[in-house]
Amino acid sequence: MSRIGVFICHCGENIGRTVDCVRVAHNLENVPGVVHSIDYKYMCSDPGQALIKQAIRELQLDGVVVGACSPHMHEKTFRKAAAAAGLNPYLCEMANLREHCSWIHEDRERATDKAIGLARFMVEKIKYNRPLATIRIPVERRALVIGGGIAGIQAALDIADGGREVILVEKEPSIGGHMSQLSETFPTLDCSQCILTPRMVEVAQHPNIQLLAYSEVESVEGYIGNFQVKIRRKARSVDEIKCNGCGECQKNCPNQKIPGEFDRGLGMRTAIYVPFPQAVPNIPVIDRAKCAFYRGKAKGVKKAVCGKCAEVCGPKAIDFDQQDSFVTEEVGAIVVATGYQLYSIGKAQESETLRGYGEYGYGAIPDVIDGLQFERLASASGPTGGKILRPSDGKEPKTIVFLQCIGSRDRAKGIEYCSKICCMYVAKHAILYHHKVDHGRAIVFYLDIRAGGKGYDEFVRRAIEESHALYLRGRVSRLFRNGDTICVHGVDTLSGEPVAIDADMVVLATAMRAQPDIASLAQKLSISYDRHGFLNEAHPKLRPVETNTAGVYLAGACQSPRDIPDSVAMASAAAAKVLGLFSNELLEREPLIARVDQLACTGCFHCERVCPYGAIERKQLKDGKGRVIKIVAEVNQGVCQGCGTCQATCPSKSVELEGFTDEQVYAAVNAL
Amino acid sequence: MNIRRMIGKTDLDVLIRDLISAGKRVIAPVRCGDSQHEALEYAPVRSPAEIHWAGPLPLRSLKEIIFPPTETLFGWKQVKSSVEIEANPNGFRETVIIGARPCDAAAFEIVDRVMGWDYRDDLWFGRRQATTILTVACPHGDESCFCPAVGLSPESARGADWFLTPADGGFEAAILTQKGEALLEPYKAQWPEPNNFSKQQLSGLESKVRANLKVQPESIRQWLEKHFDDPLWKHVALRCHGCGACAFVCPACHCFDIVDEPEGIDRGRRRRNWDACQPALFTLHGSGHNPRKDQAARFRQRIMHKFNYYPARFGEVLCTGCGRCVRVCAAGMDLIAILAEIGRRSEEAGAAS
Amino acid sequence: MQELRDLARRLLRENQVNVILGYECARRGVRPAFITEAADCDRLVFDHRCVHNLAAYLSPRRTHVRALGRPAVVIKACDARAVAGLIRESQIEREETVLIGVRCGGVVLDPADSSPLSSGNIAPRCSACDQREPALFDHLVGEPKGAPAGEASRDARLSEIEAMNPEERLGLWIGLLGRCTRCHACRQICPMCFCERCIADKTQPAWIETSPHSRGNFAWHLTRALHLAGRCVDCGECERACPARIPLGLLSRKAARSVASRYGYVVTDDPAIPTPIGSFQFDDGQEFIA
Amino acid sequence: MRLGYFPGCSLHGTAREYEESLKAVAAALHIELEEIRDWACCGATSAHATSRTLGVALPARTLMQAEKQNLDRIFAPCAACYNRLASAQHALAHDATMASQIRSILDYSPKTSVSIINIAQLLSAQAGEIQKNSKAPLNGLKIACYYGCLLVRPPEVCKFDDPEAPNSLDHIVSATGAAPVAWDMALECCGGGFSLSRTASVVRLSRAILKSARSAGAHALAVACPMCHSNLDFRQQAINKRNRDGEAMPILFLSQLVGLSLGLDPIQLGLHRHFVSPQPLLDRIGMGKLQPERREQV
Amino acid sequence: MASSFEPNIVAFVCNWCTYTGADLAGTSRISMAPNVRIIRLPCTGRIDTLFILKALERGADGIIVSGCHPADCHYTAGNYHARRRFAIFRDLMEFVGIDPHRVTFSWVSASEGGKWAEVVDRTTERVRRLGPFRTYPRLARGAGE
Repeated sequence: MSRIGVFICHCGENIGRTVDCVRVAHNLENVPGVVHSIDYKYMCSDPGQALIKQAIRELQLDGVVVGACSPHMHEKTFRKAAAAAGLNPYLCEMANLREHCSWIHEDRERATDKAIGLARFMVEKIKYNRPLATIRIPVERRALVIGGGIAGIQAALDIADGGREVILVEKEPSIGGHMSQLSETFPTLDCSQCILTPRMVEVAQHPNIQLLAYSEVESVEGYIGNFQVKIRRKARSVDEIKCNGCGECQKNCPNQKIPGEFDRGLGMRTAIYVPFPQAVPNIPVIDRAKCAFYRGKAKGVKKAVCGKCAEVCGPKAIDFDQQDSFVTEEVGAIVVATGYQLYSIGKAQESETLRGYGEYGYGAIPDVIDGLQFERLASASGPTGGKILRPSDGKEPKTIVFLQCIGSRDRAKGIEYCSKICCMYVAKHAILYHHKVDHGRAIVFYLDIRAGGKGYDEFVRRAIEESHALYLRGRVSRLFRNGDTICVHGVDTLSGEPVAIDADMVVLATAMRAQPDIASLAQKLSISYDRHGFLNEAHPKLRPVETNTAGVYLAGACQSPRDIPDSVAMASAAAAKVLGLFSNELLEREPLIARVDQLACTGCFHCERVCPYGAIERKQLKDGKGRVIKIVAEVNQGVCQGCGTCQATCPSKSVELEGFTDEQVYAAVNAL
Repeated sequence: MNIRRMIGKTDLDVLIRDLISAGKRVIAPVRCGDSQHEALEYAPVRSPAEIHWAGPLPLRSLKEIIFPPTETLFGWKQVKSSVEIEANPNGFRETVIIGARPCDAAAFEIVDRVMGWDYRDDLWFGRRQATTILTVACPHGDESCFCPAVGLSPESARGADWFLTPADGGFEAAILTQKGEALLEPYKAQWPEPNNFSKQQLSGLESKVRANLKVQPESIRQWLEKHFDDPLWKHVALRCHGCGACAFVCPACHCFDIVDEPEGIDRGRRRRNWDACQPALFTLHGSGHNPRKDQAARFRQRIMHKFNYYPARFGEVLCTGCGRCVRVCAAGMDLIAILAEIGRRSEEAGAAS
Repeated sequence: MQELRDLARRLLRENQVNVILGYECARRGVRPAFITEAADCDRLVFDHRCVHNLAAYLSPRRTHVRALGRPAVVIKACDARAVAGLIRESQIEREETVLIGVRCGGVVLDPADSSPLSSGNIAPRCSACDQREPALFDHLVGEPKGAPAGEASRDARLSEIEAMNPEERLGLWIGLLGRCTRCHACRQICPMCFCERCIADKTQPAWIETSPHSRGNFAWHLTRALHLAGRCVDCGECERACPARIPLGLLSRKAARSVASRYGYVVTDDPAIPTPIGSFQFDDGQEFIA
Repeated sequence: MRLGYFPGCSLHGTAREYEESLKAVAAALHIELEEIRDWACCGATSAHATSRTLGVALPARTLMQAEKQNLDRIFAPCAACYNRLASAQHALAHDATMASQIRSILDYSPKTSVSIINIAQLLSAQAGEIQKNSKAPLNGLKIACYYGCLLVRPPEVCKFDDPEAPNSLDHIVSATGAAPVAWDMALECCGGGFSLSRTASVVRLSRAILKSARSAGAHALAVACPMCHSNLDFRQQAINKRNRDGEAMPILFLSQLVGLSLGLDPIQLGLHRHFVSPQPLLDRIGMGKLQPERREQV
Repeated sequence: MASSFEPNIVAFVCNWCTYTGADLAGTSRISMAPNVRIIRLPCTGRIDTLFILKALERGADGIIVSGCHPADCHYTAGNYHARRRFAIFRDLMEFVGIDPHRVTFSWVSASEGGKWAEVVDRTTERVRRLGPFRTYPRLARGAGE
C-alpha cells in the first residue's frame, strides 16, 4: 500500500479562481494509497516547499503529487524539494492544473472535476514510479576533429585551448582547406593566407593537438564519451619524422609539369610535392600515379627508373616502400568539419540528377573559368603572382563577365538550394578585378543579390558604385567563341532586352556542394544527411551544431553552404559543446531511458529498427555452462534518449521506458 | 422407471415451442454460421425449424452450457482501505438440451464426480440442476469416433433425461429420470406408448466406430502407470503446437483459471475462465520456472490425467470418445493412434510378463 | 516424391542436418513428420494435402523440435515467406537451416480430405496464389505444377465488410469474436507469432484481458492483427486451426491490404526487404491526421 | 535489325535525298526499314502550335499503328517528326489527363514501351559498323555537325545526348573518317518553321550559323533535319545575294556523309539534289563528278 | 439527450510539441471544452495502440493522439513510426466497427496553442454528436452468464 502525499496549489488566484482547490484536496484524500492531501496558496514558494518536505519526512511519503502548473515550469523545483527531504526525485510528479485546466476553463464545477481527474491520473501513475538514479557514463576527455579546413582548425584550437587533447584528421597532405586557396576575403578584403596561415602554424605547434594530415577516418565504434576511432594514415612515401622540409626533392623531381590541384590546374607541380608553400605540415608527398619510380615499377621494370628525390634528400626521408598504416584513438566527442566541394561545371556529373552546364563550354573554351580559379589568379601566391591574366594567351582581360548561381537555385540543373556565398565572392571578384585592372569592365549576371550579413550589402554596393561593376538581372543562355573573345548571350530581365556581350573572360560562380564521399562518413558516425548530402543537425533551430548521434557535432560547410565567419562561429559553438561535455569526468544523464526485460525478449529486434539513435545492441544470453540461450536486445545507456518508440513497437512489450512504463500509463488510463 | 412414448415430429415441435414460449432456454444442434463447411454447433434456438437432427458432431461439446468459457464469480469495489464484494447473480436459467449426442451427455456425469468431490462446485451443479437433457441416438460417426473403446456407444443413454431413438416419422423416447418425467408430464396423456417394447436393434454405427480403436482402458492405465518417463512422449509430442484447442472442444476437460479483471482503479470482477494444460503458461511459476518444461511433459499430462489419474481416483476415464480433439487438431495429433500404440505396448508387456 | 526422399536421405546420411521437417501419411490424412533416421525417409510425402506451414516448427519457441538438432524443412512458396520472416527477424540463421523448396499447385484446407483438389475443397489462400515455387530455398524438388482452380476474388468478403456501416461491422465482429474461447490455436500455430512471452500472457499490466469475452477478444485479435501487419505471410494456418471457425484471415488480410495500399508493401520471401512497421517514408500518407 | 520506319511528309517530298541516302545506308548496314502502314502527319508544323491535343493525338495514332504492326522500335529520321513522336509518348506516359483524352479519341491506349529513335541514335549505335565497312573514309574533311533545335531537346524527352553540349553526331562523323570541328552554333535556331513566312529572319539566323561553321574551318555542314537542310541549303542563295561571306557551304544529311564513307554512289545518295553543290567536297576526297544538274548552281 | 451528454475524452500527447502547445494555449488563456484530460508521454513514438483500446475499455467516449509535426520530432523519427502504426491500427479499428471518428490524430506543435484548442473543441463536439460509447466497455457483460 503506497503512502502518497497530494499537494494542491492555488497559484495565488491563477488556479484557485476557477478550480476549487479545497474540494480537489478533499476528494484526493479518499483515494486509496493517499495518506496526506492538502492545498496551499503557493506550493512553489519556500513555505510551500517546506510543507512538502515536512510531510515527506513526518509521514514517510513514498510518492508526491503536486497539483500546480505545468511540469515544464516547476517539475525540477519540486523534484529538488523531494530529494532534499530524502525522497527519490523520480517519485515526485506534477499534475498540470493551471495551463491545462484553470487557465482554459470558466465553469468552476467542471474545471474542478477535471482537476480531480488530472490529479488522479498522477496519483495512480506514481504508485508505479520506481526510484531512479541518474546515469553516469565515464567520458574520454579527448576530441576528434575531422577536416582541417578553417572550421576544423578553429574547433581544434578552441578545444585545445580549453585544455583538452584533440586529434585533427585531414585527408589532404596539408591542412588549410579551401580558405588557403582564396586570395582576399569579403567583406573586409583582408588576405586569406595572412589570417589563415598563423592559425595553421598554431595547430601544428599546439601541445594539445595531434595533427594527422594525409589521413582518413576508417571506422568509428562506441558512443558519446567513449568512441573508438580507427584512422588510416595514407602512405606519403616520405618519412614525416626524418623530413626537414628543405624542398630539395621538389627542385630535383624530373616531372615538373603536373597541373596542380591547389592552383586548380592553372599552375604546375612536381610528382613529389608540397601542395603550397605554407603547407602544414610542410612535408612533401609523392603522387604515385605520376611519379616515374612507381610507374616504372608498375610497368614491371626491374631497376628503379628514377630516384632523384631519394638521392638529393639529406635526411634520407624518402621511403618508396611506405605502406598505409592504421592508428586507433579513444575519444569522447567528434567534430565533423569536412567542408564542401565545388559544383563541377562540366558535362560529367557523379549523379544523374545533376545536368552540368554544357552551354558554357567550360573546359572547351579556355577563358571560361570558375570562381576558385579566379581566386588563384587574383592571389599573390597564385600562378600569375596575383595578376589577372587569361589562361589562353596570358593577356589581360579588359572585360570579364561573371555568372552567378552556377549549380544553385536551378531545378532544371538539379540543385534548388542557394549556395549563399556566391553573391559575395562575385562582388569581391569584381572589386579585386577593378583594383588590379584599371578600366577593366566587370559585368555580373545575377538572379537576386543575397547579401545578408554585417557589411555585406555595403560591400556589394561598393562593387557596383566604386568598382563600377555592371549588374544585369538575368541568365546567360550560351557562350560562343568569337575569335579570341567570348560572346555572352543573355537577357537583362529588367529592361527585358536580350544582350550579347563580347568578353575576354567569363567567370562562373559555382555553388558549394556536399563532399562526394559524405554518405560513407555519415554511416560510420550513424548521422543523417539531406538529399543534397549536407549533414543534418539535431534540430534546425535549437540544436544546430549537434547531430542525432550524441557526442557528434558539426562545424562549417559540411552542414550547409557557409562563409568563413559562419563556419568559424559554428566551429567555436561545436567546441563549446565539446568542452561542456568534457567539463565532468562522468557524463550525467536523466535515467528516463529504455530497459529490456531480457527474459521475455525474443530478439526480433523491431526495437533496433525503430530506434532513432541506434541505442539497441545485441547481447548473447548464456546459461550457466556458457552456452548461448538466445540473443536479446540491450539498451546502451549512453545512447538512448528516451523516446520510447521501442516499447510501443515491441510486440511483447519486453522493453520498458523508465518514467513512462506500461504499468504507469495503464494505471493512469485505469483512473479514467 | 421405464416410461416410453412415441413422439411424432410435430408433437416434438409443439413441445419445443411450448418450452421456448415458457421462457426456457432451449439448446440444440444448429447450423454454425460463417463457416465454409457444413458444420453444427449447440446453440439456443428460437424455433424447432432451426434444429439439425442429422449431420456431424457439433464443433464444440455441450460443456459450455453448464460450464461457460468465462463467468463472473463476483465483483469488487475498493473503498478507502476496505473492499466491498458484490456477489454476481448467477441465475441458473431453466435449460432444455434437445438432440444432445450420447458422448456429450455422458460427459456431464463423468465430470460431476470431480465437481462434487472434495469441494462442491455450486455453479456447476446449479446449472446441471436447471438443465434437462434429451439425448438422441447418434446419427453420424466418422473415423475419429471411439466411444465404444471408453465404454460408451452411439446408443448410450448415459447422462440423458430422455433418450430419443428415431422411429417412423418421429422418435421413440425413453424417459429415464424424474426431471425427464416432469418434462413429459403435460404431454404424457396425449402421446401414445410405443406398441412394441422390443429393444431397438443396433444401427450399424456401433460396429463401425468400434473398429476405429480396440483397446481396454484398464490396459492403457496399467501401461501409463509404469511409463511416466518413456521416449514415447517426446516422440508423439513433437508436432503439438501447444494450443488449447483439444481441451476446449473436449466435453470432459474442465480445467479453469481464476482472474481478477480490473474495470477501473478501485473496482473489477473476479472471473473464472476455461484453461488448458497444453500451453506452457498453464504451469509457469511466477519465478519463471516451469515444472512441465516442454511439450512432451505437457502432452503426457493430458493423457495421464484422462487415462490414469482420473480412473485411479474416480474409476473411469475422463474421455467419452467423441474424437473432437482428433478432428480439431491442426497439427494432426491423433489420440486414437496414440491410444492404439499404448494399447499395443501394454499387450506386449502383458504377454512378456 | 522419390526426389524428395532421396534428397532427405542424402542430407541425413551426410550429416548436413539432423532432422527433416516434412510431411507423412497417417491414419487420418497427412500430418507433419520429424524424420531423424535416413531409413525413415520413405515416409516422406508431398501432395495437395500438405496444407500445414512447417516453418512454424523452426521458431526457437519449439524447444522440443530444436532439441533434435539442425533441421531441413520442406517449404511451399507460402511457407518460404514465413522462413524469410524468421530470418528477417533474427529468429533463425539462414545457414543453420536447410530449405527444401517444393513446387506446389495448391493444397486442400483439410489434410484429411483425400479427394482431388477442386474449387470446393481448396485452401482459400491457394485460389489466389500465383507462386508455384519459392524463391528462397537450398534445394527445389517436384514436378512443375499448374495454377490451381479457385474463385477469382478471394477478398470479396473483405470488401463486403468494408462496405458495411460501423454498427453493422461492430455487430458482425461481436458475433464472430464472441465465439473465441482463447485457446490461442491461432497464435500457437502462427509461424510469425514467436514471442517468448506473448503480450496476451503479460499480466503486469494486463493490457489484454485474458477472459474470453468479446471485450478481451477484441483487444486480443486487433492487437494480433496489428502485430502481424506487414509480417503475416497469409498461410491461413490461424484460420485452419481455429476450433471456433472464426474467419481470422479477414483481420490479417485487412492489415495486409492496408500496408499494401498505404506503403505499397507486400510480404515476400526475400529476407532482405525490411518490414513496413519499423521503416517509414518522410511523405507517408497522413490523410487521417488533423 | 528490323525497324519501324516513319518517313513523315518531307522525306517523301522536299527531302527525297534524305530518304534515298537513308535507304542506301540502311541496306549497306543490313538494317530493315519497315514503313508504318497508314501513318499520319506528325503534327510538327501547324498542329501542335494550334492544339496541344491534336499535336499529341496525331503522333499517338502513328504509335498505335506501329503497335498494331507490332514494331517495338520506330525510326523517325526527321528531327521534327522524331520530336513530335517522342514528345507525344512522353505526354502519354506522364500526363494522365492527356493520356485518357487520347485514349477516348483513338479508343485505344498506345503503350509507352515502344522506343522511338532518331538518326543520331541509330547511326551512333552503328558507328562501329560504319568504321568497319567504310570503303572510302572521308579523311581530311572538316564537318560542322549541326544538331538544330529539335534533335536533343527538350532534355526530359530526348534523353540520349547532352541537351546543351551534344556529341552524338560528332561521334558518327568521326566514324566516317571526317573530322568534326569544334564550333558554338550547333544548337542555334535556323529559322525553322518560318522558312516561308519570315524569310528575313531565316536568312539572318542561318547566316550566323554558316559564318560560325566557316570560321571554325568546316568544309560542310552535317544536318539531321529536312527543315534545317532546306533553310541552310536553299537559303544560301538569298544569304549570299545580300552579303558575300565566302564560298557556299554544302549542307549534307548525315546519312549522305555516312553513305559516302561506305563507298556508295553519290547519285544513289541523292547528292545531286542539293542547291549548294557538294561537288567541291567530293573533289576534296577525290570522288567522281556528279551528273550535270538541272538547277543552276549558286 | 446528445446535447446534455458530456463526453469523457483522454488525450495521449508528446511532451515536446503538443503538451507544450497545450501549455501555450493555457498561458494564452484560450478557453476550450473541459472534457479532455491529457496523459503526457515523451513522444508519439511511445504511444501504444494498447493505450487506445484500454481507454475505450475504461469507458472513454473519445480519444486524442497528438504529437510533433513531421520533421519536428524531438527524437527525429518517433512520429514517423507512430504515423504508420496509427494508420494501420485505424484501418483495423474501422474494419471491426469501432467508429474512427471517436479517435482524433493530430500534429500540434509547441507554437500551436490555438490549434490545440481547436482539436479539443472539434473532437469534443464530434464525440458528443456520436453519443456515449458504452458498447465497448460492456462487451464483457453477459459473457457466459
